[in-house]
Amino acid sequence: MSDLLQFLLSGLTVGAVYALLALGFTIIFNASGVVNFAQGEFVMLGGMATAFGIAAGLPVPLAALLAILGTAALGVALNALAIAPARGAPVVSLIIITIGAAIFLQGAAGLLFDKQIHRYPGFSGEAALRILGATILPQSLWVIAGATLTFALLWLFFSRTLTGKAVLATANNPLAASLVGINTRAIMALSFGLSAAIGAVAGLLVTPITMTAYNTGVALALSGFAAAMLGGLGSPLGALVGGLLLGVLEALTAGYVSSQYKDAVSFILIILVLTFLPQGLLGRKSTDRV
Amino acid sequence: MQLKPKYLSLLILVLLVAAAPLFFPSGFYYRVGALIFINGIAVTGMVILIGYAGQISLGHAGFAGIGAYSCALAPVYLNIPPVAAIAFGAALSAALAWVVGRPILKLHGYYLGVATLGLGILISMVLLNEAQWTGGPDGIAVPDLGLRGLLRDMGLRVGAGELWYWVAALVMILGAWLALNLFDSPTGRALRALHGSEVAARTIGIDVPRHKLHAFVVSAVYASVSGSLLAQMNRLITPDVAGFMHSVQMVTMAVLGGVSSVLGAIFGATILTALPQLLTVFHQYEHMVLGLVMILVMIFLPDGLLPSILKRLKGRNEE
Amino acid sequence: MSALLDISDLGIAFGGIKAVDGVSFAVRPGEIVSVIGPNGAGKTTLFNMISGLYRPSQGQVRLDGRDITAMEPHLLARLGLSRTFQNLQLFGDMTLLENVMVGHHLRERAHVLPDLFALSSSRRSTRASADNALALLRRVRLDKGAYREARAMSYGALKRLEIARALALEPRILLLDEPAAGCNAVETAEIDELIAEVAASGVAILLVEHDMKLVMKISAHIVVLDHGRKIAEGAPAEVARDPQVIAAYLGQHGQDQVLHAER
Amino acid sequence: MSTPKSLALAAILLAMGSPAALAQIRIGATLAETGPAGALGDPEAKTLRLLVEQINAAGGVLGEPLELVLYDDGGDPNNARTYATRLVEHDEVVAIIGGTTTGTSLAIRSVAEDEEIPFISLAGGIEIIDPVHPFTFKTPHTDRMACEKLFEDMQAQGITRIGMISGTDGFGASMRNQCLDVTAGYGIEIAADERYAPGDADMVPQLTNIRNTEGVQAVLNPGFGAGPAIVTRNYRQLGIELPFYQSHGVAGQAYIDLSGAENAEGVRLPGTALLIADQLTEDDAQRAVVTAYRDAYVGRYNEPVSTFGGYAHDALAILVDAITRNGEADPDPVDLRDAIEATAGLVGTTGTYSFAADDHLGLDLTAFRLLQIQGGTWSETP
Repeated sequence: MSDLLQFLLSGLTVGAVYALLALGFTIIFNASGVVNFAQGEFVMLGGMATAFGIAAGLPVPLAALLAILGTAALGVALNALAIAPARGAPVVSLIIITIGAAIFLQGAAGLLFDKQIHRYPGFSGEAALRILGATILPQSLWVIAGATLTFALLWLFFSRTLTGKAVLATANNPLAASLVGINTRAIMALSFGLSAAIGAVAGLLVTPITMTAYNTGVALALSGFAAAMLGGLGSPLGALVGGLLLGVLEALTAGYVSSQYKDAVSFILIILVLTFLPQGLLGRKSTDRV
Repeated sequence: MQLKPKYLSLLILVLLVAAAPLFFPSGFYYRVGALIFINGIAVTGMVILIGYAGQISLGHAGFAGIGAYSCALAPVYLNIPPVAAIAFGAALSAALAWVVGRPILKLHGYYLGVATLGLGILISMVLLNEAQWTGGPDGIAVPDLGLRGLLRDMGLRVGAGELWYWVAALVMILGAWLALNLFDSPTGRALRALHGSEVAARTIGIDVPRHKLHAFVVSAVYASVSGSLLAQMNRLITPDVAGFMHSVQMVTMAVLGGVSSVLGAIFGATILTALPQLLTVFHQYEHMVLGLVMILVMIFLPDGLLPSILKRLKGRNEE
Repeated sequence: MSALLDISDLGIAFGGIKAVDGVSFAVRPGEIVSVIGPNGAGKTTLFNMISGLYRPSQGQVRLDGRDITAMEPHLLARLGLSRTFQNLQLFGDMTLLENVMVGHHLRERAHVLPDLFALSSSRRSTRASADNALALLRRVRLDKGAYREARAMSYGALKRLEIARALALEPRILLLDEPAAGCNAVETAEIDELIAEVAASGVAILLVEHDMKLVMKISAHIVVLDHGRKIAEGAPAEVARDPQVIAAYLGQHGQDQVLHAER
Repeated sequence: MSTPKSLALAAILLAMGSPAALAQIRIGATLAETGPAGALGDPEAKTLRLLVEQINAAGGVLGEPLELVLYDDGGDPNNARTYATRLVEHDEVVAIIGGTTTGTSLAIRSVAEDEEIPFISLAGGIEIIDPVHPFTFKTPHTDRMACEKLFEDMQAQGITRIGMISGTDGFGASMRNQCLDVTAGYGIEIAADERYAPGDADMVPQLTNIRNTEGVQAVLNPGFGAGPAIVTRNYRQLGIELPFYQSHGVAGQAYIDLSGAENAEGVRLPGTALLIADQLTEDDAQRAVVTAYRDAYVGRYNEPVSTFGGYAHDALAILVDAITRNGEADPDPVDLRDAIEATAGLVGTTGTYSFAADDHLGLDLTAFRLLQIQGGTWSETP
């Protein structure tokens, strides 16, 4: 019993990171129809920038804030320089562009920072907490709380603010949105900035647990992509469900089945789900219009 | 008399392949050439899948892995001669593509992307983890094809680099010929039609799932043969051959060069295979340059390098 | 003569809203039947159900007495049902000739291995298709641009190209969705002539068209839809006099169009 | 079409240059400076660059300057083979150092053996030199020796049942295999055998399973990079009190920093003299070599030395020693190979090397020192 709880706590921590990654994918997909494989680089940059800020003597909150703002600015720049100019390109071109961006950012991070592995202490110490025979690190609570807060804020943003509704309208029908006076270009820039910021938040929260290095982005992007597709691309709720499901499934597989094939189980699940629900668990169904 | 485009393409390929060694300053260039051709084979399969049929795959390196490991394992465990192991791997890849392709080819765009990605990762995971068979991450030795020995017995002494240059070139040209045949055939037209409009293709009687599956299987065979040749040339194979980055590399080479034409895709394979060799001097910036090239080509030359260059040349001639 | 295409009580709902509801009518070989109605009446949805793209939630479609409801489109094509689309579904990267050649797909034997190795059977198929396609292009007067890419052509030319492709199937019934939309008077007249000619060869034709002049001139029978329901049916003159039809059109198009058509 | 292609070809030819005349002694290297094994290859490359500079500043070898031709293969054996071919056929080097991983080393070996060029590998896999290949040598201990060193210590502690958690990367997988191979000789049973992938964020489930396995007396974690540090943290998080053994894959200050000194306290691993340079006794043969290398490296790069940089140091030292003894600035490859094989009593950072025709490793188990982490630093267990 306490083992199960232990696995669930582990899974939730990892799942919360996947959910934030998937959320980043979803927001950008909704605004631009692009699956951004550079999303993992944002997570890496958030962690690396915070680590270097702290190493340079900045207080943790300031280092974190700078990392978020810097990464967000990079997200906006990525859109302006690489994604916006390629609007309407076929899926395969967009995949190459964002993978190209990921490779570029990884190379730049290796030069700008370094090629070592980095971490900094957890925000509330390192002593494990005990819950019903299971243990959890205080930083895991930070990750889970951070993810919860991000999803809650985003929900408020989409449902309560005019800008948020404009983002949703753009996602539903970009043409109609621009006809009613929504500046869809600005919405795209906003979405990239927002996704990058969310990625950075995930990165700086999780680095004390998982550590970070310049080349961790691609693996993160693949996990986030898988979670987003499992939940259903374009659905923030799907991102949450997909992320948590993958995280928990990996932990349970590692715990009860085989630690060697835990990633395999995730991908088998994805292929099975997509076979029966081609739009993912919570994705919108679309009908071909002819 | 005007040459049909198909034969013109083949003629250009043959001439370039035959003439290139005249300019090689050292034997090392044969190695680069052979790598280009081996990538060229996989990339020709991508032309059929992406360029003709309009389907994406982020997992074709998995089939290259099957082809490669078949060459390592089949001669040892099944007593198949190394040459036949290539065919064995191709058959295995085709069978797997056939079985898996049916459900996943119903998916579109990014959903197809993630499903093929998963397939590739599953294959590479098996190769990585079943170390008692595959040797694990450090790889496994591949039995010699015996070609060099055969030539030596015939009184011909050929260096390994040179030999594989010509073998890979031969297979690539054969592969290009097949793909060019397909382009202008009933199947090829059906594939290009379903690429243009799946709905219209269905209403004119094209069995869309069947043709997509055929393209998927054929491209898997290309990837498999490419992996087999890589394994036999290197005499050692590791799970990297089936990894995600190798899948991305195949797609990128094809699309960067021009995925709608065999010649374009092979041009892309040439550029991307040679690029790291060019960049060793600035190797710190290698990743940044590669990333930038991918982005810039897709933005400014969306049809790929070769078609865009040709269009520009044609435009100049017409002025 | 008995009906070739028999539609009974056909309907479909999207998200609880009935887009088409209980529509029935029949088309006989060589007959031109038109479906008219205001925008949003459900004409294209009806076509999509008949041609197997949408799965109806009620009713039946029969071809030659055989139930073909919600059959896969490519199987319908084998049974001789062919169609065109309101917003053109052509293959832009292919030449005009190739666009029509794929229309011959069912008579080509598309087997991947012979095609890869360019065996003589494959090359023969291609040659035969090319000859037939060229003849069809000549028939719609597009043979001069046979080797140009479809995307480079004008809208009017593409409309005719799509008809040529649909004819390449040698259909028994042809569904034409607004074949004259966006065409000038000369082109419309050509299409008019072409449709009549095809019908005369014994092909049943089901037509959706907004050009009332064309509809009234060539149709043997007209079905009028409004809000997904059939509100009238009959010979052109009868339908034009129907008060319900006039009311439906008044709501959308104004009376003069109906009057104009009636003339 | 042919114009751009031939242009590209010309560009390739230009950029790669033509083989230079031999005015100096060219040494080739292909290492995984980037990629998954970058944490190993990076210090190796830095070490070679630093040492070649130092040697040249001191007048070179036999009066000729050394030239280092170094390529980054990213840890991919296919690239490694390409670069090895380039080193031999294009750059015409006298010998090759490299192969950060066992996979890349095996790829380089087949080129080196084919072309008969001496090759010194920096990877741990025993299969690189067993069976012996005429032109291939290696400087690190084998994984098998690491396992033996650890099992020796366990045996001394009376441990017979252990849990193992290993990375699925080349290093972890290879050491796992070797450890499984030699358990019998030490009366040790591996009761739990768990794995993790290099990018994994959390190994709590695997460690929970090990903890729950009946009768486990110690835990062993073969791996390198971030993985072992995460395992160490998770180990303490779960409050496991059993003796904890790491591999030489984490023998560097980075591991202690990433794990946190308090978490790494008491961890034992097989290491080299390099990590305990200051604790070596005056009469320790390695003291001078180790201290000189450490001071130079830290002075130049301002980061701690790692065992892996030490492997590169030793490979270059062996090569320079052999070239000097052979006495020719343009050595015949076979003569150079013979000179390497004749290496005797060469003191390196890893140990003291003496090669023989049937021994291309040249180290024995005594070169390994069993280290323990105490107070955030290494100390040798008695």
